[in-house]
Amino acid sequence: MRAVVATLLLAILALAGCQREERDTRPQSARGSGEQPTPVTTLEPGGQRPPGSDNKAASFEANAFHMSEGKRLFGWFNCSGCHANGGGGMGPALMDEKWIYGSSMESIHSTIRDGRPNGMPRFGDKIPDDQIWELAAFVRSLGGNAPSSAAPQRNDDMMAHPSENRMPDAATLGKSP
Amino acid sequence: MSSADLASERAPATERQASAEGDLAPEHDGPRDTGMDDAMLHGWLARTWGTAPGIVGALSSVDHKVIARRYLITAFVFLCLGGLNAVAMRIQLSGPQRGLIGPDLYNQLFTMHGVTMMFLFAVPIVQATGIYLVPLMVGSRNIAFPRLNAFSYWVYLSGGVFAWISFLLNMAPDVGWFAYVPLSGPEFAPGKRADVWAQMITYTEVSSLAVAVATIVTVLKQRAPGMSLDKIPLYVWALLVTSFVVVFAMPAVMIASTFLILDRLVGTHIFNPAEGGDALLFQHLFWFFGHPEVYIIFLPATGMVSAIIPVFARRPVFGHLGLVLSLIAVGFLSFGLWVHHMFATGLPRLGASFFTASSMMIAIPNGVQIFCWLATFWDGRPVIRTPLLFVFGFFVIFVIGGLTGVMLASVPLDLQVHDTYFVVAHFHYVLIGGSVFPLLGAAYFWFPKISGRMLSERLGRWHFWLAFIGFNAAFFPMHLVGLWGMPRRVYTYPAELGWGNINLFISAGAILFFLSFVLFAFNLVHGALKGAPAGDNPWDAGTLEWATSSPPPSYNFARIPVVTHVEPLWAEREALPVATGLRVDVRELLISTVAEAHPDIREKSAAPSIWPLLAAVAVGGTFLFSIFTPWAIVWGAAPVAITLTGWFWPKGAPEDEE
Amino acid sequence: MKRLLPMAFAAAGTVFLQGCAGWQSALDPKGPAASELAWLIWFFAGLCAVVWVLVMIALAAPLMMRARAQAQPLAVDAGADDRKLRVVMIAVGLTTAILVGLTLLSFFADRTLAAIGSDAVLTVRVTGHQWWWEVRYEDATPSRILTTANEIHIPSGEPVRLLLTSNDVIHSFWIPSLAGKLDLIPGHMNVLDIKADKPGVYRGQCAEFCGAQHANMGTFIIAEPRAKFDAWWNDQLQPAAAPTADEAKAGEELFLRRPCVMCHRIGGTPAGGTVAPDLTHIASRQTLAAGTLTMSRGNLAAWIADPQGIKPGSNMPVVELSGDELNAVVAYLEGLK
Amino acid sequence: MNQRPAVDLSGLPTFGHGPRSPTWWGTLGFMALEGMGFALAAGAYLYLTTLWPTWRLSAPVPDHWPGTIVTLLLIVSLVPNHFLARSAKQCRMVPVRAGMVVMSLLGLAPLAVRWFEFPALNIYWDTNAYGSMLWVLLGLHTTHLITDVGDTIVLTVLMFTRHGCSGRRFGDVGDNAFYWDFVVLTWIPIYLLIYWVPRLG
Repeated sequence: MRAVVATLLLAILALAGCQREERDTRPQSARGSGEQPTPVTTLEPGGQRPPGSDNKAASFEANAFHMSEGKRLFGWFNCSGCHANGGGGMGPALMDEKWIYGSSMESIHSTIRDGRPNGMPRFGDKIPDDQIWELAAFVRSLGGNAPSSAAPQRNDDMMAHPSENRMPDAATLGKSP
Repeated sequence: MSSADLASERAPATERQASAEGDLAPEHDGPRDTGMDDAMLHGWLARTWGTAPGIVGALSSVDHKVIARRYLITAFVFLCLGGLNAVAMRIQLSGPQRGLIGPDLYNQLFTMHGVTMMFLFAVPIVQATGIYLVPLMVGSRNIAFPRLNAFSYWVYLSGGVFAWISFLLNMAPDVGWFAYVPLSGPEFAPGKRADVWAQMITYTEVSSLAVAVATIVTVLKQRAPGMSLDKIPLYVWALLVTSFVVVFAMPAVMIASTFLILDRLVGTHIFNPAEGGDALLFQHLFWFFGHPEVYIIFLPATGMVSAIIPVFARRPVFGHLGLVLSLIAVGFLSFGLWVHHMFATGLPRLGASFFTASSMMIAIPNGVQIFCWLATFWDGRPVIRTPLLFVFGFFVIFVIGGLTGVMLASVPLDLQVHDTYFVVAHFHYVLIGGSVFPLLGAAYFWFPKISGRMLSERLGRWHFWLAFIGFNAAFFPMHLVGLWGMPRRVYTYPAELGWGNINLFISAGAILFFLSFVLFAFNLVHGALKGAPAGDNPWDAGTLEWATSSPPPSYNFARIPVVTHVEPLWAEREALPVATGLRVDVRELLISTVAEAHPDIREKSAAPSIWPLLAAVAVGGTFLFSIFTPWAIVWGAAPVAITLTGWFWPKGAPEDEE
Repeated sequence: MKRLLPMAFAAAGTVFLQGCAGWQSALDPKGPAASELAWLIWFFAGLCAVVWVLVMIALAAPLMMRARAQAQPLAVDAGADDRKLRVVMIAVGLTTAILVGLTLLSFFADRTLAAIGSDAVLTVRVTGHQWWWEVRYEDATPSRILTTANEIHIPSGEPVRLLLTSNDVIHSFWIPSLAGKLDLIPGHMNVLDIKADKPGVYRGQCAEFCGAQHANMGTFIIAEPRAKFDAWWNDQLQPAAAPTADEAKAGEELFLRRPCVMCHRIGGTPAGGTVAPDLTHIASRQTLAAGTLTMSRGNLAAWIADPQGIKPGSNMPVVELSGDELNAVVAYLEGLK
Repeated sequence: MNQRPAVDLSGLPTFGHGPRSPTWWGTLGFMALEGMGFALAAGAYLYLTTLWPTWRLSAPVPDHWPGTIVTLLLIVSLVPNHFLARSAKQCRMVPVRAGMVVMSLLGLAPLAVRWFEFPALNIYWDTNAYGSMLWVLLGLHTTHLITDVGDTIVLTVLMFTRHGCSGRRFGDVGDNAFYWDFVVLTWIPIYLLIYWVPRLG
């Protein structure tokens, strides 16, 4: 009885736990480090890049630590200057269900790294690759595309919008394209 | 005291008339123990009170001794795990700039060390000792609310397992056992680590609150006839006071951890200064519990000291009343000095000085206790056996801890040593010296009663000296390194600060201390298997637990003893006066009046049941999933309600029906 | 086995001497506050030692007795107990007296400490960050307000007022050889007055657990004669020296083009990041990474190349630079005296 | 060791009411610790109010009517509760059954109104600390309300079964009534904190 409960508990936590709680701060160049040649044109059909860095994307997209780091950098790098806490301003809103270039980690990553037409600058040189992945993971969580058990919680400052871990799950609302 | 005034006449009279006019089922009756010969009596009681065979029987047991044994073993396992944490940390700190353990793991290690030692070892083990001994010492057949007692164990177990599984999954809390916000708050503690802390607290507090209530009621209502307040053994007094402190202190930390998890999970702003909250609120709540917590751990230990000393000093303890009063005084004062943990937060000067005074004041009742114990020895050379050795160790170490505590009470002085290794040294002197050494003494003292066999005296002495020397080698130098500026909770330190050698020395001592527990574990196993038979009363002690066989039968006493002296067995050497007239075919025990312990009611004690375990599973599952979603509380309500109903619904056993 | 104990204290004693000379020791006071406190510590410790010895004597006495404890435990000599009661009463009385004395003592010590900063000449705002210290020198004229990091220069012999706050988690500012510690709490402002009697470098570190790199959050108080201090302030107010050597020029260009610029500020360049230490005069500091490394070309390179190896979990990211690029950046930073 | 009979217990009753019964003391114990929880939550609320010049932090005042109705209902329920306790003490089955039914209903009624209290607070828990504390206090008391009503209903059913007519059950009924008094009593200060303290600042 007790053993059953214990093992059950273990199983549940193991599934949810390990990936969510990992905290490696060194760049993982070993896994495909997203080092792709800068494209000639920044226009991309559907915004889908050829895979190759997906295992890296996977290691970031559901990881609580990386997402909260992304949230910190989102503030530090003043992304809100254009995207106003994800609500949108000069730049598009990140909290709604409209993803011009798709909601996949890869496309958000390349959006930040290479920039996009109509004003999104390219940060490829200015932000280390891992931090771009962290930002991408956080941006996805803004739209409710991250597991709520890993998505960032509220900050200790004025509340702009409900914290990311309380976003309605995009999948259930058919947000993601 | 004559038996005339013990058999109270008035109570039944009114009651019969009440039941006469009320619509009651006719009184059932069954065989009584009056005039029954011992063999037959044993047969009846063993059948009535015994734990059913088989795994289900074992899981359904409500025998306080069975539950207590499980508690003790589990708590000892957690002690070893917490000790291993400490050893790992000491290896990392044994030299400057060691690279064995990174900060991420180290922070989990010291958090788990603190959490395990405080919530999974110290509090449970002192309460467990109480669960085992209090019903025996007050001469009752079982603890009050035995099913609640069983439930508390299962909740405690699930909480501990939960915390340690998280540790294995690299998601153990890494914010310190105090988990200050904002570090443990929503912004700076990503993932579920801090939530694990918050919910683990809830588990363990639920269980210790349940035990506290059961203990209080056992002491107040289930004392043997004649055990008036002035005849209650000091150990029982200590447990009573402790339980009251638990009842009033533990809710504070539950509130704190609930606020924390609300902030993290549903985005409340209780600790968010930008939206009207405040970070210091958490510290106030935490330490309002945190300081009494120290006395929750320490007071039962003083009870053990008060139980061991008279036996080896061969006289009743000196100043019984003074000791009781100082116990109560400490219990009260412990709520008046939580702020001395917060002097460095820059509180108003005057307020701080007030808490200096109150913190100094609590040293007075503790002093009274020390002096009374010392005075007890002055009649002649005491009989030196291992339990007494550990009590001496307690004096040597705890007095140092108490005195450095006086240093910490001073605001300005505290500002230099607060959060340094000086404080680490101080509270290990207080908690290990003040609680673990008495506990070890108690282990040697009561092991014969629990197991029926003696522990090896020779190994015991080796164990004592190993522990004593290891402890002092590990913790005394910490005072110095703290004054030289080494803060707590650092995973490494620069070489040029010159803390290397002394830390190496400390680590060596720590490992020595850990080895002493390995030796102890061996002694326990060896004693349980090969120890010399103990007999009922190997130390010729005076309190009631020694009046029954070792180990005690499931029903504790064939007949309920009648108490005529604070050390009944010393007062009644030829024949122990007993009370007769209880039924033997159902679990009937004696309820007595609060102050005078007049016999009042023959009440049924709850029969074994599997439902407490099921309820614990339901509650535990609810807590577990509530770290992922608040809705878990809603879903969890159903199974919890069902299991609790199943628990209380009568199943036709006479204990439920009559 | 019991022989171990003396050894323990002997060993402790030897390191003790070395400890006292430490530059981060409460027992090696270099300012009025710390001296007051060191005296207080010694006094309390001495008194406690005396009390402890007395208790131990009272405990050991019965062990020396020839008379065995009686076999009949209830045969207690009432007269003896009355005498004991008197002794215990006296002991309790003495305890109370001592405690009252100590309470008053610490109360007055507190008053003395409070008096130190009454005539502070300089106000410095210290803000805690994970895991470094932002230091801002307040001044009436905005142009003289100065922001630096981790190292606090003060004029020796003059009281300085520190305003302590934090903008992430709780930290605690502690320079053992100058004063007791005080917490930096988000949403609160604490005031700590310090004074260094003689010029010198006094080390301290964060004393409230603040996360992964709590262990490597050091800070320094650098006390200098007034003239030297004023000169330092004026130097620090200057914008960064423009690089002359080609390598350094390349370094500056890299600094502004690569991630460095996102977080760090360098006065007189477009680099205006405020979330990480100000590097305008980094080369004039004695240490790197909040007291973790001493300032040197090698350490600069090491820190930039592998910050996560030196301070795992810190917010300084790993930036992929080639060897030449690394050298260039280091050369540039080295020039920022 | 040898024994000599000294006291005869055979004449004692098999159950007692109120302070004579351990269950009553257990209930008291749990009241003590839950009351402590309430007190600390209220303390935290008051602590925060003192930190800010204007408490309520520019939030709209809560609409007190639902709360006031709950308060009145609870106070009214004390009367039948008292009678129930008395007939339980006298072990009279019919009035006890009736009383239990009444108390179940009088427990459900405030619970129903309680549903409208949350929107009446005019603020969400995640707007600011003031809103958080309001929701916490209200939620804390609601959990007690729910548990006690559930307990009452189960006990009511029990009293209509064959298990009903035993002294123990009547004792349980008495303790249940005792606990209801506690639930009502704790509500009064919380009601004032939630609806009237914000009107001061």
